[in-house]
Amino acid sequence: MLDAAKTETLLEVNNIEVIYNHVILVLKGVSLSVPKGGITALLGGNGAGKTTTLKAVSNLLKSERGEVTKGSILYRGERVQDMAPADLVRKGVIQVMEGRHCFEHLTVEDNLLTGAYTRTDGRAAIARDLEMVYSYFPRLKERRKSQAGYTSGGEQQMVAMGRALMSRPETILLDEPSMGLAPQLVEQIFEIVKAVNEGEGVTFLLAEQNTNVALRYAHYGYILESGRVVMDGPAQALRENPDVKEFYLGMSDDGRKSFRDVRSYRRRKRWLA
Amino acid sequence: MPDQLLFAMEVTLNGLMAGVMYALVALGFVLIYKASGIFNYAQGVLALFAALTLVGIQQGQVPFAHLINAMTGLHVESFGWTVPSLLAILLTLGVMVLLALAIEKLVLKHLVNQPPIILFMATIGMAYFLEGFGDVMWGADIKKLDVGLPQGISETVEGLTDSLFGYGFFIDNLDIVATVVAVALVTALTLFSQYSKQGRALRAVADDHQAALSVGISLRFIWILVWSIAGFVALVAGIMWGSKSGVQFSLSLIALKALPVLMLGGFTSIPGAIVGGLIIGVGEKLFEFFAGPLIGGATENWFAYVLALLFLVFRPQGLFGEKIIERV
Amino acid sequence: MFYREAGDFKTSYREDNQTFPIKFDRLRFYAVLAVAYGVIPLLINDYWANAVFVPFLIYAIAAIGLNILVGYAGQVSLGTGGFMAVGAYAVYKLMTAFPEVSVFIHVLIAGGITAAVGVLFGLPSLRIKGFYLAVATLAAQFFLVWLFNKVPWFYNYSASGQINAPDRTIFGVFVTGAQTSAMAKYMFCLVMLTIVAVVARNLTRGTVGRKWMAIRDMDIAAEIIGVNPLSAKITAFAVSSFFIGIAGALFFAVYLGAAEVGEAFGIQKSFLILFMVIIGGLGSIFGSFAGAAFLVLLPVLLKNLLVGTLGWPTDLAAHIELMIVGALIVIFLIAEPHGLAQLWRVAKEKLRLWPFPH
Amino acid sequence: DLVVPNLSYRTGPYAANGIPYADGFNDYFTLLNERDGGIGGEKIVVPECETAYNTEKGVECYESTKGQGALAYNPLSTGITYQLIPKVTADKHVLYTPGYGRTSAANGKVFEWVFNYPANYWDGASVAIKYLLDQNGGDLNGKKVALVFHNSAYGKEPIRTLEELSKKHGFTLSTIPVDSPGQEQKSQWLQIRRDKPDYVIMYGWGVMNQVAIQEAVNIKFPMENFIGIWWSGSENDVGPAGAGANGYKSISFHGVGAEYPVYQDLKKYVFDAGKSTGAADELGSVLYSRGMYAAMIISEAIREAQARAGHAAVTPEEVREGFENLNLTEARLTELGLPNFAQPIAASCADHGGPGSAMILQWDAGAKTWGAVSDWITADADVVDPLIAEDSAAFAKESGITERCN
Amino acid sequence: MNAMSEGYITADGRKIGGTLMELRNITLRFGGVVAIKDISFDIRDGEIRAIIGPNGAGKSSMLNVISGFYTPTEGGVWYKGYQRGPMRPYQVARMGIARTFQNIALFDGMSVLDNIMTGRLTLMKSGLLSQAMWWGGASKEEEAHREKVEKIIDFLEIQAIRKTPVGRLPYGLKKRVELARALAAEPKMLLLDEPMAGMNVEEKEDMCRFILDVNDEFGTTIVLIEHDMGVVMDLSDRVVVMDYGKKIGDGPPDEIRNNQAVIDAYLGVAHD
Ligand SMILES: Nc1ncnc2c1ncn2[C@@H]1O[C@H](COP(=O)(O)OP(=O)(O)OP(=O)(O)O)[C@@H](O)[C@H]1O
Ligand SMILES: Nc1ncnc2c1ncn2[C@@H]1O[C@H](COP(=O)(O)OP(=O)(O)OP(=O)(O)O)[C@@H](O)[C@H]1O
Ligand SMILES: [Mg+2]
Ligand SMILES: [Mg+2]
Repeated sequence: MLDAAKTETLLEVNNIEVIYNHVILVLKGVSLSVPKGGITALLGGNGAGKTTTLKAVSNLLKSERGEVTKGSILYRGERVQDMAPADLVRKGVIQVMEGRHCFEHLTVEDNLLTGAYTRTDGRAAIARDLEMVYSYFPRLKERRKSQAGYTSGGEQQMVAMGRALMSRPETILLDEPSMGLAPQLVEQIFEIVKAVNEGEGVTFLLAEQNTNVALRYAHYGYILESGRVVMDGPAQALRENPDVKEFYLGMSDDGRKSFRDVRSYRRRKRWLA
Repeated sequence: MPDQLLFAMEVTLNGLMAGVMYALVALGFVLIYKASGIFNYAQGVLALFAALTLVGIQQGQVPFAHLINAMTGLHVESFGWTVPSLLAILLTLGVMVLLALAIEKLVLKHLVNQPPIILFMATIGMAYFLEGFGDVMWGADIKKLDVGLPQGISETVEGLTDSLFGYGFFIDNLDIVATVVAVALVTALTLFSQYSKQGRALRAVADDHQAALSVGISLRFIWILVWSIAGFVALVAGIMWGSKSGVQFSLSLIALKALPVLMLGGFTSIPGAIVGGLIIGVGEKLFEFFAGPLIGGATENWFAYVLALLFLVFRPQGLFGEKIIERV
Repeated sequence: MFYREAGDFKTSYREDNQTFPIKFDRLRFYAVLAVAYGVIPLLINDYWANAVFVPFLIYAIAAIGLNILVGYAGQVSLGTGGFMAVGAYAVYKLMTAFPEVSVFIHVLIAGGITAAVGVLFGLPSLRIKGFYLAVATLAAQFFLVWLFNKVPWFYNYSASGQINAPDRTIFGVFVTGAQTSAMAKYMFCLVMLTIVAVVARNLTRGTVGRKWMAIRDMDIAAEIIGVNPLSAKITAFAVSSFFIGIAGALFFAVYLGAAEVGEAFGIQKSFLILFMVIIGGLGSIFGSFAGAAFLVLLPVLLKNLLVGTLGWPTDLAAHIELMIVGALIVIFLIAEPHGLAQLWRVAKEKLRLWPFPH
Repeated sequence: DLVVPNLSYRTGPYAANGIPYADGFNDYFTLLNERDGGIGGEKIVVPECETAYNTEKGVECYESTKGQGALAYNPLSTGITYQLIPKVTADKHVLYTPGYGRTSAANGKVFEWVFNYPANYWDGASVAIKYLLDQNGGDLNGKKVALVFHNSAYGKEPIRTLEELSKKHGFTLSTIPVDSPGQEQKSQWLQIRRDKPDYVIMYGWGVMNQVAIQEAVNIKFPMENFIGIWWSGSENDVGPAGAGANGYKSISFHGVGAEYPVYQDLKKYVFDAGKSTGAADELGSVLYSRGMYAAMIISEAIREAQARAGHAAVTPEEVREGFENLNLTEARLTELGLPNFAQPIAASCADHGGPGSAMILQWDAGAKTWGAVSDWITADADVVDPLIAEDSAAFAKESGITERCN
Repeated sequence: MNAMSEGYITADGRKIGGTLMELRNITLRFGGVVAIKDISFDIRDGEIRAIIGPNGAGKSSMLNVISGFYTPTEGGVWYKGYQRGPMRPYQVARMGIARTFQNIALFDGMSVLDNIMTGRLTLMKSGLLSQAMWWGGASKEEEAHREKVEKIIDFLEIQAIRKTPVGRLPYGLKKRVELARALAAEPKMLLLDEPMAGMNVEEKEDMCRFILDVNDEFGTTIVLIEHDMGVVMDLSDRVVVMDYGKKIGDGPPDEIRNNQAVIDAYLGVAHD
């Protein structure tokens, strides 16, 4: 288990505030720190601001008419807020966006190759990595020549993951990697994350709704609620927290209960009511 | 051979040539559309601006002379030198690159991830601006453009066909040059977009700005590159059309001749521009030549569009355009 | 203060469906109406009517029409000039053929004829989409202009192909022809605009409007949900062309008085009205007004400023005017891609929060 | 002050033509102000307004200047003219449209406020044919004449006249429209190449002229058999074709070149004094001369009006009288420094169209000058007058006008 | 039809009717790709029918066949006992089949309320003219339908975002709005394509409750695609399993859970 205190902090988000369209305040002071070589999970309900946080880090907010109005984002101690997203990728930070965002008209293979856009280590290395991605997702190999727009939802999700892996990044920001994937693939994705993390020391920051799996693979977790961090701690500790258990893992003291039985409404406990 | 057939052949040939001229303009549109999904309304004005700049540089005009004179009461007109054509073309190219830089910095950068119609509108703003700017910079009078391209009937073709069919065909030398240039351009651009890393990036950008950003494609770089190339294509089109008619405002209207070509060939296909051009060229010329006299003539403007429309009804993405992906 | 919804409770869905749910907005709207109907007609002179108000009112009608097609139904059209020409020539033929019928009726029928033509040219929209459709509608533009230029019947065989609006009256007051007073022109157009705006608002707030918007936002999903794309697109073309036809009829009969098709209804007109719609705001009736005002007023204003006040040479002023209009378009788009209407909405949202930043 | 607005266009598709015309117009009035202190001691003010050849801007310009007491309008656009005819009639301002506008406005009985002397489109067509008759020993039987025209109201004007003339003189006429703007005329010129007409007459404007001349050169059409109307005969039009355009002809209702004495004055009082609107190289060019000509006629009409009214600060109504009673003799032209520059005009209540004569100019590409190759040729009144009567009668009926001057 | 068509009562007391829709020998090809290979199954009135399978198995394609967006290359669809002729999707919708989409397909330019109102388009009758006049027919109709829609809004607990443009909503809420839009059509049959993707457990619980309630209260037949096995196993009455376009299993959840072919192809491990 990786100890956050002992390793270097790679990414540091200090008390950022994000506003969309000049009027909609979404993040109200979020701070995180992502240690080098760690897997950090960002958890929280719909609209908590996970995606927004990731986009703030990768500087994709501007294209959504959002902006970071307060706070700072440091990557290896360097302020990266005003950097172009492309430069950030060159620095080794890449994001897998929520909702797949494949290049519809490009083939699956071309999609994967765009991931290698910033690489300069030669065709051979790229070809090798392409094979690696195909070995992770054999399904993609079968569909390599078809346009990404015509592949199924899950296949597109694989393309998005594979594309990020193709860039050989130092840090990957993953936004809901498991969405729409079949169960065994979900496990597999996280296995890949783990393998890449351990084998190559790639750092991960992932936003995930599948709390169960996420907390199993992550080292550290943050829980967001309507734009604020309401709880954080080592994954192990979070897993055992009773609130987390109830609201995020769907477990009560007497184990998992059937979805059929939750027919009456339970008011969610708000940390910040 | 019967006369009608000979005439038809001649008209067809000339239609092909006209089509090449249209294709030169259409190419600029295709490039930008392909690389960013922007329908660049300003392409025609870009051609005008390039041609104005070329002539201005060539003839040693003082830029903004009129403005300077009006503000200061001076009477500056010309530096009194002339610049050799080739050098002038290179300098103009430099100006077009600067323009591309400015467009990226001042306009496109701020409109990342906006819907196509908004980007289209922005290019309209740029067209207005450039039109005014070109006029202020170089004046609105008509200018003769001469970079030494041959013009007039090609004696070779006329002689050759005369000995073959007993009737000499008319082909304009300028058109022959245009054909050569167009073929070279199309080949080079196709290779570039098909086989280079940048080519793939262009198409990625056109599909999804945000995703392109997220994989590290620099929109800035791509856009400057593409607008520079489009500027170059505009310059070529400006030279070809300007040699015919002189350089003046109307040059910007050649864009209207390129639109049906674009639509028929497909907005995203470089070879489509040339094929579309040829079909439109031949189609409208033959129609005007044979049907025109029966229904009063001047049909070319609308016929080109109607022809393209008919094609579209059967292939909504044009002949070579990327298929519109319809999925849920 | 301004724009407080607090205390402005709605107790029925009807109230909630109002055009201006906020009281302050509603009051201001009535004020504008009162000025438009009660004050301006008394003050108006030829210059203001012909240079500013009448073109503004007519362009606003056309912009509403086009906005229905582009902004609400998402079908980009560049055939507006051609459709206006249909309206103009239709009203001309009607006015000369049936001088005894009221010109008000003529204008409406001209709209109807244009709607029919619009439907005809709208049919390809079932297959053709996006910019392809935009370019395809140019076929209508060029063909219609050619037709009106070529077939002498349309211009009553006059030697030059120009059409001239004969003098016609409504309630004994001249509304077309040279004797028309500034006030009559203004009032006629204003009434038409009011009718058009109300109808447009009614259509866009209900089922029809939602069908259009659904087709615009995602046509496949709309179809799967139960929208018949054929009827949705065709009604959009019909309604849009109806308004545009009215605008064309007024443009010729009331504003210009004489017209030549290529000059008055050329491709430039199509672009101009599209610009109005986009700058004003797609899918917004208010935006159509704003866009029309912007593109009619700004050049006049700039010209008066640069030539009249600053005394610049007209050509420099004209070029610089082009540059300024172009730059402003870009600046507005950057500030708010969804047009002036959205800029206004955001401003209101801010006002509502004021003095807090968010 | 005497207000004569200059509705000009220095931008837009026809800017290249609008600029020299507007400069000539302005400069002549500047000359009068500088040299003579105006007309009859009253200074002339020429507020300029940009129309960009656009009818709506034209209306705006008219409305914005009419309040200043404008004496006469000269919008240099047939489209704007049509727009303004009902307006000037209602508002009582003179509309002066030399060589353009509504041809039948020559009939003063119907068009009280419009003047278009010295010549109109139909005159131009007739002059061209008369010249060709002259060239062919008075016989055009069996000859082929093609009309290449701008596909607009303006371009269509000569068709009726030419049809009448072809009946009368036995030549065959083919009409070949070119859609605006006219950048691409391949099929039109291939048609000409195939049909081999003996003569081509052109009614073009703007870029259409340049392309047509270039295409004519390309197909080796003999330039001396190619005649343009006055709006197809400026330096701009022949320039881009270079040496190939040598020999091209055009019709003109005034002289060109900088030899006329008035240019010395213009140089002295306007250019050298730094008061010109345009560049010095425009002096004597076709369109500059035409702008100046229009200004000269307007100033003479004002002079006439002052003489008749007995005071210098004339009103628009008085200026209309001046226009209607203008009697511009050769002697007066010489006095004005324009000997043999234009034909004498003697207007009347019924005649707002003038003598309708013009001459043929030919382009010398080497010297880059136009030179006259004919004398004044007068239009065939037998053909033109009935057409004018017919068209104006139709307008009168449509607009409920009763004829004057009876 | 078959013997079971009279229906039965489930363990928790819901009434399942006879066959509502039957898919017979459906094959769907796209050029070289075979998305569905000769699949037949039926859907009973009032049941919750799940379709599961690995990514790219052809589940969404099957839903598209049912909703008329794809026309099967071979085979046919029987609805309420009659074979469905060639139909445009909007005609299918008018027969009472509504759906949600895997890649959210909301109308981004409209507010949540308008989006849901579009769901009722098939039920609204007033014509163009009456709309143009507004006062009277159209406005009355509008209000009546608004009331129904408000009920759905209350039901799904999205009152607070009623007037928000949907483009601004977070992913999970969008899914909920989509469900609301489909419900607004008062469908006989509701097709849900991964309605719970991108939700956490609590939100999934909410969704489950909505689905069950709809099924319960209105007897709406539900066809559900979902990758969360917990949800599928708990909710559905019967499950179809697809793999590479082929049907590899069909039956009640308990049976599927222990079907070896299904475990191999999809589940990986047996899910409890
Ligand atoms: N482009 C935008 N404009 C305005 N508001 C936005 C925009 N994008 C997101 N928001 C708002 O920001 C808040 C946070 O959204 P965000 O997408 O970050 O949530 P999330 O935690 O990723 O949720 P989910 O799990 O559903 O993806 C939401 O309330 C949403 O309404
Ligand atoms: N229009 C199409 N053209 C070509 N191939 C298609 C098309 N639609 C679907 N496919 C292919 O058919 C297969 C099945 O796709 P489908 O979307 O039905 O899968 P799915 O079971 O829904 O998968 P997922 O769980 O990933 O959503 C995929 O391989 C997909 O690429
Ligand atoms: Mg998210
Ligand atoms: Mg699917």
